[in-house]
Parts: sequence; C-alpha cells; structure tokens
Amino acid sequence: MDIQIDEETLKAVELVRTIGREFLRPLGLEADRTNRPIPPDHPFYELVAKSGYMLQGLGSEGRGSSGSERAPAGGASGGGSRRRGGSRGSALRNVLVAEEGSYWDRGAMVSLPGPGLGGPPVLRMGTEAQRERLLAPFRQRERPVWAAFAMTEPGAGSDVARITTRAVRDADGWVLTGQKMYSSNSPRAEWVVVFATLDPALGRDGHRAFVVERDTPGFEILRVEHKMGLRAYETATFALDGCRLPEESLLGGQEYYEASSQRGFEGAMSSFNATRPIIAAMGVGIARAAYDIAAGTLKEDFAPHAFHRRRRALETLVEVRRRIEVARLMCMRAAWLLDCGMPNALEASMAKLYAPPAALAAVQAAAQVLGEAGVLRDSLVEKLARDVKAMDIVEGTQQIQRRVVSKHVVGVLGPSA
Amino acid sequence: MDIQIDEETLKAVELVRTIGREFLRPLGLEADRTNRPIPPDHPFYELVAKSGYMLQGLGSEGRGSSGSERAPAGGASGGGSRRRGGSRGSALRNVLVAEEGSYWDRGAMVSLPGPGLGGPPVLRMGTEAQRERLLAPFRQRERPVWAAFAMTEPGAGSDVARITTRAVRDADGWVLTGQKMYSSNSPRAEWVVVFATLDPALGRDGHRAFVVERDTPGFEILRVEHKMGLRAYETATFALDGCRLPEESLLGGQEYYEASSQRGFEGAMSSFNATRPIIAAMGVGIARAAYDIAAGTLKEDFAPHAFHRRRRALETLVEVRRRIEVARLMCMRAAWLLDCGMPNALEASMAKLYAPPAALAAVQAAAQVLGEAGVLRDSLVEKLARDVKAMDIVEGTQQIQRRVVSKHVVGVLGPSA
Amino acid sequence: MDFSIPEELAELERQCRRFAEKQLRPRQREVEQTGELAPAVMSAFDSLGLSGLMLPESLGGSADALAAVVALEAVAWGDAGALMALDQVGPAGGALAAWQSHSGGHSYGGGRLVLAMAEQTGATLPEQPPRDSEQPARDSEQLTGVSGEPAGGLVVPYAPGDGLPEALFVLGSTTLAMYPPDALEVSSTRAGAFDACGGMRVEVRDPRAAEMVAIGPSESLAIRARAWSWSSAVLLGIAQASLDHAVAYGRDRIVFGTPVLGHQANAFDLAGAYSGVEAARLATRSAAWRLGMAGPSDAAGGPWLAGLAYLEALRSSLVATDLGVQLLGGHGYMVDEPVEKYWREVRALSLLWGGEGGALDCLAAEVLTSADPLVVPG
Amino acid sequence: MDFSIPEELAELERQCRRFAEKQLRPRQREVEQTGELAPAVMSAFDSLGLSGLMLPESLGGSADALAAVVALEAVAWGDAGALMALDQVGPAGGALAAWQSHSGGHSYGGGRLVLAMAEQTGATLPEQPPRDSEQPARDSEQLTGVSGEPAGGLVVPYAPGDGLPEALFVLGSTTLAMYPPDALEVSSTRAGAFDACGGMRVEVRDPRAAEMVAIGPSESLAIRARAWSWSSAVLLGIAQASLDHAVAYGRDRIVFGTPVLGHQANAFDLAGAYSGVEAARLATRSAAWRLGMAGPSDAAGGPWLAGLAYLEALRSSLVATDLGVQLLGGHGYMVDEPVEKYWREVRALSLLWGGEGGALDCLAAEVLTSADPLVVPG
Repeated sequence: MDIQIDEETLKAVELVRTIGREFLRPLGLEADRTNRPIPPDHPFYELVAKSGYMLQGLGSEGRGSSGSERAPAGGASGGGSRRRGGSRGSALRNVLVAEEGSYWDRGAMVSLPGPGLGGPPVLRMGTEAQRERLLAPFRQRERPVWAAFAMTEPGAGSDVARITTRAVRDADGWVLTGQKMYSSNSPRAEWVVVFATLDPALGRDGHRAFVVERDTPGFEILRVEHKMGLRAYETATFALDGCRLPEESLLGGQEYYEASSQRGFEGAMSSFNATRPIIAAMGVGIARAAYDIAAGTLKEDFAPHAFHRRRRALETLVEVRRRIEVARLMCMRAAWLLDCGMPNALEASMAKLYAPPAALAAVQAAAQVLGEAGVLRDSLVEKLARDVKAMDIVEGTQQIQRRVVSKHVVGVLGPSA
Repeated sequence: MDIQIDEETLKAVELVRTIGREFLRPLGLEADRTNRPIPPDHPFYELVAKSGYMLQGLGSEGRGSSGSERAPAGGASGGGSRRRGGSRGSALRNVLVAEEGSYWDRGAMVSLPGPGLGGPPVLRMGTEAQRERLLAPFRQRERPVWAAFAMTEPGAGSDVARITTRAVRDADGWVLTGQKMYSSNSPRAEWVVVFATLDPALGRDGHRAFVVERDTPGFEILRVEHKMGLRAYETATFALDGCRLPEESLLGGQEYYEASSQRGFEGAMSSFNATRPIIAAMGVGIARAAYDIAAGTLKEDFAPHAFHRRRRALETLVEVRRRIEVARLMCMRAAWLLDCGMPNALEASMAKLYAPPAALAAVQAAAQVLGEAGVLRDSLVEKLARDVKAMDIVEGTQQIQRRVVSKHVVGVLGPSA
Repeated sequence: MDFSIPEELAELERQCRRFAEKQLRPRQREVEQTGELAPAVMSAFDSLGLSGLMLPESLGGSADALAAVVALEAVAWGDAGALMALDQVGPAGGALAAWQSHSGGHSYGGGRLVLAMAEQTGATLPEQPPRDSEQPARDSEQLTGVSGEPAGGLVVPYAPGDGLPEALFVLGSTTLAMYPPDALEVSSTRAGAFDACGGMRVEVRDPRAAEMVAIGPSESLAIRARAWSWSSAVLLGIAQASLDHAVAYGRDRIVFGTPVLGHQANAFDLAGAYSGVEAARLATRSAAWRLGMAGPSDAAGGPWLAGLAYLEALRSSLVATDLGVQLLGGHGYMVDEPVEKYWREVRALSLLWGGEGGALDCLAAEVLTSADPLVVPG
Repeated sequence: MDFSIPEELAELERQCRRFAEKQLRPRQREVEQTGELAPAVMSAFDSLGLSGLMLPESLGGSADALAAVVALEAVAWGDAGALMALDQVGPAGGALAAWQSHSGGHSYGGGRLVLAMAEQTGATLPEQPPRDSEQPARDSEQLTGVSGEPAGGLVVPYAPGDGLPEALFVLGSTTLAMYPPDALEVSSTRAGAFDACGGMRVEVRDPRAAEMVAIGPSESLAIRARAWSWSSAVLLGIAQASLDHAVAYGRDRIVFGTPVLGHQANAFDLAGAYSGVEAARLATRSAAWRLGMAGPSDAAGGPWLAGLAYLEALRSSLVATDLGVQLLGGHGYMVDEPVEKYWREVRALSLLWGGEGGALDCLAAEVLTSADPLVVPG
C-alpha cells in the first residue's frame, strides 16, 4: 500500500493550478455572469493548444509514443501496465488533474480544447488508422481543436440500451439518422463519436460507434442548452439528418464488432470505468474550492463569529474535509485499478455514488459557514453549488450507480433491480 | 385549527404517568435484566384489571355504553363522531396514552391486560353477539384478562396477502391448520384473533378472521421469542394443529364476508389505520424518555462538559426535541382523522414512516450526550435504544410505509412499486 | 383538537393558489430573466391582502400567523422569487409590530421592510439601548460592519425598482434597532436564487441614525419566530412545487421500460420526501396557530415550535428539491424545467435570516427550559 | 500509488478470517450468554500475533498500524465482543508506546490495558505534569470523578475474569496519566452490547498514584489516532458481517413474490450501505498506512486522516447495521439472527473512547492547520 502521489502527477496538477488561477477561474466566472460560453477563438485556447495540454488524458498511447500497443481490456485510456503504481498509467493523473481543474472552474476545465469524452472510445475501439487520423490534430499543437461524444438521446437518458439513432449501411458506407443531446463541446468539435443502432429491436447487440466529422451534411446543432451552472462550455442537442458517412467512420471497423455481439454497447459502458471517477473527482475539486473559501473566512475574519458559532463552523469544516478526503481516495483507487489493468467497474461506480452527493453536501455546508454572503450571485460559493449539482447527474446519477453496485454485490434478483 | 389536548385525555395520560412511574418502569427494567416477561399473576395486573384500564382503547362502544352503534368505515376503534375534535373519539387518546406508557416502559405497557390488538378487529368486524361475549371479561374488571392478535406467519412477514394458515369448513364448523408468529401476549390470552385463508390461491379474497379460544385442542404455543428488547411481554409462535372451531368463531359471521370479496383482508388492513399511529407514538414516548435523561444530565451536571461540548449537547437536544414534537403532531393528526371518521391511511403511514426512525435517531443522540455511560446495560438509555428499534418493524417497516405513501401519492406504476 | 383549517382560510388558500397558478407560474421564467413584474400581477397580489395578515392590529392588520403561512405557501408554490419581490413586509412583520408597540407613534407607509439578524451582520448591538437617543450610540457604529465585509454583507431579496427601504430592522437578543431610509444606501446585486426579484445590498450610510428599543429575550425570540414562520411557509411552497413537478414528470417519462416513478427506489425516495414536507407543514401550521394564540412575548411555546418547524422545513425542502432535480436527471439541470429554479431558491432561502445556525443558537438557549407543549411534565 | 495490501498482510487477513469463521462465529451466541471463552480459542487468538502488531518495537512488537486494522477487521467480522475480550492491548496501544518512550524502563506484562479520554471521565489533567513526581498532583485528584458520576463513569468492555488491569491510561491534550493496578478497583457491569466480554467499571481508588508524562498536542492526537484506528477496524468488521448476513438472507427470503433484495429500494439501500462501508474501509486503511509512515508525533497527516476515517466508519457502520436489522424485518429483532447483535455492538462501540463528539473536538482544533495530505496547497 502506498497512497503517495508520484512527482510527475503532482507536476501535472501544478500546471493545472497555474492555468486555473490565471485563466479557468476568471473565465468561468465571466461565463457564468454573462451566461455565455467562452468563445472558441479566445486567445487562452491558443495558449492551451500550444502547451500540449490537448494530449492530457490520452496516455502514452494517445500521445503517439507507443502507438502500436493496444489498450488492455480494462483500460480505457491507454497505458495499462499491470505494474502497480505504474507511472505510465494516466487514469490516476486524469482524476487528479480533473480535480484540480474543477477546483478553479469545472465549466472552463471542460471547455478546454482536446478530444474530451471522444478520446477514450477512439483509443479503445478505434483501428490504428483511425487513432492516427483522429488524434493527429491534437498532437500537432497548432490550434485549439475539440472533439466530442454523443450517447444520450431525447427519449433515453440513463437508459443507454434504448438509443434509437439509426445507422443504415449501403453500398457507399453508412447513413445516420437521429438526434443526440447533452453533448459537451459538440458545436465546436472537429469530430463527434456518435453511438447509433443498426436496429433498436436488436437492443445492445445493435450498437455501433461512428465518428461524425463537423462538416458532414445533415449534422446540425439544434440548440445549446441553458444550464443551471457550468456555463463556460456548450452542451448541445444536434440532429443527424440522413448523415452520409464513409465506411471508415465505423469506429474499429466491422471486425471489431464481430468479436462479440455486444461489443458496441460494451465499448460505451467500459468508457464509464474511466469517466465516472473523473466526474467524481471534479465534484471533489469543487468541494475543495468551497472549503477553501469557508476556511479562509474563519482564518481571517474572527469578528462575526461568536465562540460557539466559530466552533460549529470548525466542526462543519471537519465534515467537509472528511467528505473531500474520503471521496478523493475513492476516485484515486478506481483510477489506480484502471491503470493496473484490473477490473474497476464497481469501484468506479462507488466513487461516483459517494463523491457527488458528498461534494454537494460539502458546498452547502461551506455556504452555511458564510451565511447570507453565500447567497450572492457574485459569491463564488453560490456558483459552486450550481456547478457541483451536475456531478450527481452526468455519467449516471447516484440512482444509476446504485443499480451497478447492487448488481455487483447482490446480483439481479427482482423485476427492477 | 386547535392542537390543544382536551382535559379528559390529559387525565388519562396523567393516570398512565402514575402507573408508569410506579410500576411500568421498574417492572420493565426488571424484565430486561432477568430476561423474563412479567408473570401473568403479578399483583400489579390485578390492580390494573380492577381499575378498569382494560377497557382503555376500546372507545365508548367497546366500553358497552352504546353497543348498538356500529363503527363507521374509517374508525377501527369505535366512537366515529364526525364532530371535529369530538370527545367521544378514542384514537387520539389511545395515541397519547401509548406515548406516555412507552415513556415509562413500552414492553410493560404492551404486557398490560386488555384485548390488545385483538380489540380493533372484534369491534370492527365482529357481530354484536361476538362483541358482547368476547369483551365481557374486560368489562367485568374481576381479574386480568388478555386477548391477542395473530397475522404474521413464518413464511410471510410484511406480505400479509400471502398467509397460508388454512380454514376448512365442514358440517360442524371450521378446522384451522397452520402456524402464526410474533403474536404478542398470546401465551396468556383468553382468545386470539387469527387470520386464515380458505385457499391461498384465492389471495386476498380468501381471508377470514377467526377467534380461537385458549383451550381449543390443537392450539399450542411453540416458542416464546428472545428479543433484543421489549422483554416484559411474550411474543410467541403458536401452532393451530387441526383446531376445530364452532361456526360462531368466524368473526362477523358469513354475511360479513358476503358484502365484498376482500372484506377479510380489508378488515386486517384497516386495523393498521388505528395501530400504526399508536406504534409511532410509542416511539415518541421512548424518545422522550431518552431526552429527559440527557437533558437531566445537562441540567444537573455541568462539570464534565466544556463549554463547546455543552453547547453541542444542547444543539443535539434541540434536534431530539424537533423529532419528538413533530412526530407527535403526525401521530395526533392521524388519530384525529380516525376519530372524525375521515380517511387516514396515508396519514397513519406517514406517522409510522416518520416517527420510529426519528425516535431511534433521538435515542442515539441522547446516548451521545451521555457518552460512555450510555453503553452500560444498566443504563436506561441503552435499553431504550433496543426497545425503540422494534417500533420501525412492527405494524410495517418504514419500507412498507413507503409503499403505502408512494401508492397514495404516485399510484402504482411499475412492476414493484 | 382540530387539525383542519377553518373554511375562510381554506378559501384564502384557494384564492392564493389560483393567483399562483394563473399569474405567477406561467411567467416565472420571464420574470426571473427580466426582473420585472407586471402591474396587473402586483395589484392582483395586493388584493389578496397578505400584508394585512402580517401587520399588527395597530396598523390595521390582523397579524394572523396561521392565515399568513397558509397563504404564503400557496403563493410561493407559484413563484417564490416573485413573492419575495411582491411581499413588502415579509419576515419583518414581527419586527415592525414590536417596533410599533415600543416606540409608538411611528406609522407604516406600506414600503419595503428589511430585517437583519445582528449576528449575521457582524454588528454587535448594545445589550440595552442608550438612554439618551441623541447621544451617538457607541455600539451602533459597529453596524458599519453590516456593509463592509463580504462575510457580513447584508443581502436582501428585493426588487431593485423599490428604491430605498422604508426601514431596516436589526434584531439583537435584547435590542431592536431601526434605521430610517436616509441612513441607508442600496446597491443592486444578484441574489443567486432570487433572480426574479434581484437582490439588494443594503448598507448603513449613517450608523448614528439608528433608533433602538429594549426588548426582552422572549420578545426577540417572538420576532424571530415570525421570520421563521415566513421562511418555513415559503420553503414548503417551493418544495411542494418541486415534488408536484417530479410526480407529473415521473409518471410519464419512461426509463428502463418503466415510468421513472414506477421504479421502486424512486417511488420510495419520493414517499420519504413527501412525508418530510408534510411533517414540516404540519409543524409550521401548528406553530403558527400557537403564535396566533399568544401575544408577542408568548409563553405558549409558539416561537419554540416555530423554530423547530423551521428546522424541519429547511431540511425537508432541501431534500424535496434535490430529489426534484434528481428524478428529472439531465433535464433537471436545465432551465427549461422549473425544478432547477426550485433547487436554487431553497438553497438561497436557507441561508437568510440566520439560517440553520441562527435557529440552533436560539433554540439551544431555550431547550432546557422550554416546556413540552403537549404533555404536562411529570 | 498502490491500493493493494502486501501479500503477507493478505495472508494474515485470511488467517484471521479463518479464525473468525471457525472459532468465533459459530460460538458467538454461546459466548455472549456465558461470557466465557474456551482456552483453545484464546490460544488460537494468541497465535495470530495481533498484540505484536499493536505493541511498539521497544516491547518486541511491530506497531504495524495497517496490519492491525486489516487483522482486527477480519477478527471482528467473526465476533467483535469476543475480540474485545481477547485483545488485551486494544485501543491503548498508542498510549502504551508513548508511555514507554517517555517514562522509559517500564515493561509490559501482557495484561489488560485500559484507555480513557480525560474529557469523558470528567477529569481535568494538568496542562503540564508536576515537576516533582513525588509531589501529589493537585489536578489528578479530580480523577476520582472517573468513577463517581454515572455520566462520567468509565466503562470498559472487558473480560471479568481478567482481574485488575495492568494499567489505566488517561489521555489529556498535553498529559498522559498512568494508573498502576494497585490504584484501581474494578467492578463487573454489563456493557449492553458487549455481552460477550461483559463490562468492567474501572474506578480510581487512589488518585495520587497517578504517574504522568508531558506529551505534545500532536502526540496526544497520535495516541488517539491509534484508538480511532482500532475502533474503525472493529466497527467495519461488524458492519461487513451485518451486510453479508443481510445479503445472504435477502437473496433467499421471498416477500411480495420476490426476494427481499429483488425489491429495488432494498437493493439500492444495500448498495448505499455497502459503498459507505467500502469508503470507510479505504479511508481507515489509508490512514493506517500513513500512521505507519510516521513517528508517534507525525506530520504526514496520519492522525488527522485516522480521525476522518473514524467518523466515516462510525456513520457507515450505524447505517449498515441498521439496514441489516431492517432487511430482516421482525426476524432482525430476534436473538436467533446475528444482526441484532451487530446492531447493539456498533451502537455501544460508537460511544467509547470519546465517540463522535471527542473526534469532532480534536479534529476541529486541527482543521484550519492540517494540510490537505494529497494535494500541495496553492
């Protein structure tokens, strides 16, 4: 056992801290105040692109240094050394970077150029040629480039198996028809990984993943959502109106899906093993920001706190810290397992079940320490509360995580378990 | 609106307080220490019988003063005046008497002679002749007399519809075969109301209620349970081994069940409307006892409490009081509705859903105020914790109450709602 | 014993609910974005006569605490933000009444009243008011702290168009201070949750202008109790709106082949939240009835029960509005659905007028001496 | 980074679990009723070498905090009451080590050690120990309060057959006091939950016999941390036993036509309780690893994390054992099922060694200065 964080990871966190203080937080606050996402041509994004940050989260494979190695079954984000604490593992780093970025501003963090949630499926399912072609713009570091991911549909939220976006094959390739919603950064994405079905009646067997490039005719952004928080990036609904795609847009090619009947569905599911701990860690980062504000108040400002109120506030902070530190351990363990190539679906769901509600409770507790000042729209805590709430929804609500956990612990026994 | 309690009810509570201080608490503690129920020939029970207490809970009808009036649909325990706050209503009094009795000792309270849970079905379902005959021994006030109720079976706990105790009719009457468990006071009961089924395949339509008298051949106490708490009374499993019963043992007679197909099942269910608020109120009484001990410590003993610890203890007591006072209001409202002859199934379940977990939390909070002293087997708080836990189980766990509440609020939508 | 509300109050509740349904609910998003209320809405609100329920008899009101909580909840169900902009008296009703009875002669012009709890402003009020009101009050100078520090900033949900408040009351444990309009300065801000009414930051420009009266601790508690009652009712209105929306949505929306609320775990969570709100409502109304039974410094346990009810309302409305968002999943996070507004409103409201901590402070001081209001002590 | 436990520790865990399964679990009710442990069980326990994991190196132990929590949890899973009777060192391991290092020369004879937190005894220890140890310590007289008042009564889960403890340690914030056996008096009592080992009331017969050493606040915290670690591990063992039993029962038992755990709400509750216990276990082991990385007065955040882990273990074990009873319904309340024993044990254990309040006191004093152990402050 060893829960010390390696130097390289700490350096990556340090970098995000610098970016965060200087850019993420002020840009995130401005986006919240103006209710407008950070524009894609913002000079900050140039800087990010040039720094090589767009490769963050792709692991050594995605970075192009060992492109011939294939990610192992459990590892959605490359690396995959079974060596414990292997430094090539990127899941742990992704989790801590996500925490630190969200400490400064989770919305601005998600708005950063890079393959985003589109990265893991390309790495995991894509052919070598696809990986090479799709990830090249990120390696070039020339300009900010975004990619995106789309699973959710207006008619099927948590119930991923029920997607209806239709993929029809013909002599020239594929035709995709349907709608996707809640897709982050898709309005500015170079390409979007879209999950579709050959036939809804096939259920999970019919799932296929495609890469839809931005100028494909029929691909149209229908609306950008107005969210309670997290306004620095766009969350969009788009249409696929008979989008004609070339044969090679099928992620992994035909042979990938021939290996087992539910491979498309599994590809989507296994990406949760990487993303759930990240979302959970983002909650931790937001909670930590709220903690720092409340703790700062108690450190600097003794006057308005009578002894017993101060004491109660300190005890409140203890509970906030408990949640932060335990939640972080949950996230780190789930990521570490992934880096080791070990199964982590249960641990990923437990981290996602524990951390977001704990983070929400932590932010509210911090707001109580601040009192009336916590109500102000221009108080950071007020914004943090709105931001953190989303962490209990994206990548599966706590209700979804309970399904996963109970399935692992109890099995499936009843009509609705 | 008027939440003041009438004088007559306060007097009834006062009487229980006197009995409680002098008898219930010491007898309950002794039963807990020795792990033996209070023996049926204890002189205290003589006293109770002579005092007329055995009629407590039966309402004016049960007391014999207006035997010709039939209880209305909603009113399991007689009275049934639609007059708001009607003084003839006994449900409210039962609730507050139950709270006060449980304040002193819930186990000893339940051990008191009287018809117990057997009373409501006899009043509600029984023919005039049955009510006269079965309740007569209680009216006579000569000696302590108990009656009992039996629904639960080894194979069907919360799932009342699944009982399998078989009632077969022949030329001479009825033959009952089966087992019942968790029947309070049945080893000393004059008679037991037993729910049985004509045929398990009939489901709810097959339910019938019978009165089994103590010396019926084939009626045999198989075991007395060893419980975590509440040791002052016996909770027993008994066998009905081909018990031959006369025709008139069928509660309400044949005509009662001809009125509608599920009348037997409904009879059992509607008695919950009276008993659930009572069990909930018992939780309140136990919580109040724990509160008094903790508050007493803070009133008398300043020394071991540093200022901040004392302050925290006081805030803990605020939460205890909140739960006690809100829970009591829930119980009183459910009872008041019953007394008014208004539907109260939802309110009865909400009281039962709210009060027992709140009471358990209250007892544990009080134990925290006491600290290590709360661990002692001879500390009252330790016993109260074991006693109060049962309130969240009997007459339907909180899980069962949630079924009822969601059915009322949402309806039945899914496979398992 | 009677847990029903009298028929005339039930009629008032229906009127308020109709107003909420027809005038407030359909425009809640529009009002939130523009921060403006139509004159017709304002006059419809006035005709409900809510301010009369909160004003003391000396000002022509009825100070009917039970009627107030019933009516406020029904209106808040439609749009709590709009209610806060419309209701000029609000939680300051108790303070105004106490001020009237102690200072005498002061009239009320129908304008905005602002109430602040001394401990939340960072101000320390003198334990007793200065004898000579001409003499500058030493301690009142600390009331400049009211506006200075962010942590002690005094924020009121408040319509910017209102201009200066008619009075700012600052409530201490034995002192009630009143600042007239010319001692105040207001600046617009955004109170996160209450976009409907915007927010005002009220600063004390001239702390020496404070007038003070001595009040007893039990009177101070009674003034707070009116604010608790007000908050509880509004919180419950929002919570109920959230549950109602979640039930309607959860009955129709299919997930994993079954309506959202056909999944037992969701239905059970809803049952818990619903019961919690019901419990808090019962406690809030019972406390209001008790408040109505007693004078301003009451011995019948009204303020005590109001404090307990407030804690209950706080917790249950936090649970209910969180479940409201959660049951809608991603939709719950979008401004297209009202549940995100309910979620914000309850969280903002839970921090005002002392919040949970302020209530615990007051109640902890009372707990060992407050009689159990329902059962005679043994 | 490595969240696995080393193979030799995994082997120890398997040994402890085998012992728990074969020797403790089958007899847990019998032991609880008789209060007696078979000699074979006692020697099997000794051969596991747990006391060595808790003793300092100066006494031939390894003071391996991580190994201790892993082993203790596995044994407590079998019968926590029996474990408390068997484990002579228990939560006092840290106190013994500190005593050794400060007083020197004192040996340990392998007997029962008792640890009490000063604030729970009603005793006030001197802030610094008297210079001349011959001089009767003024403040130590107040330690008579240890036994006098029920509220301050010092209760230890303790095998009555043991006779006098070898030492009673009383831990203050800057002082550690030690009472030798001849200063003590013991009387048997029943510690509600721990019928397996009975309970002893330990009284200080001769307060002047106290020996004291000065310790720093961080050392005091480190001594507490060992007790927290010990408690956390035992709580988690009980909680896991309760969940395991509930899962086995809930898979088979049919209610409303479906296994108990086939009902989604039950399965979801179980998932929450299971995750909570897992979170607490992860925190407990991480804290123990940190404790092992540092000396007695440590800067690496071990004691701080141990305190947080203790709060987590307390809450999650209360939830898990309550659910254990609840899922069994009426059966859960009967002594035929082990869940009622688990329920009692966790509730009793949660009150010992300062309980939640004691932990909050210590942690609140640390919170503003404790560094986030995982991320360098910005």
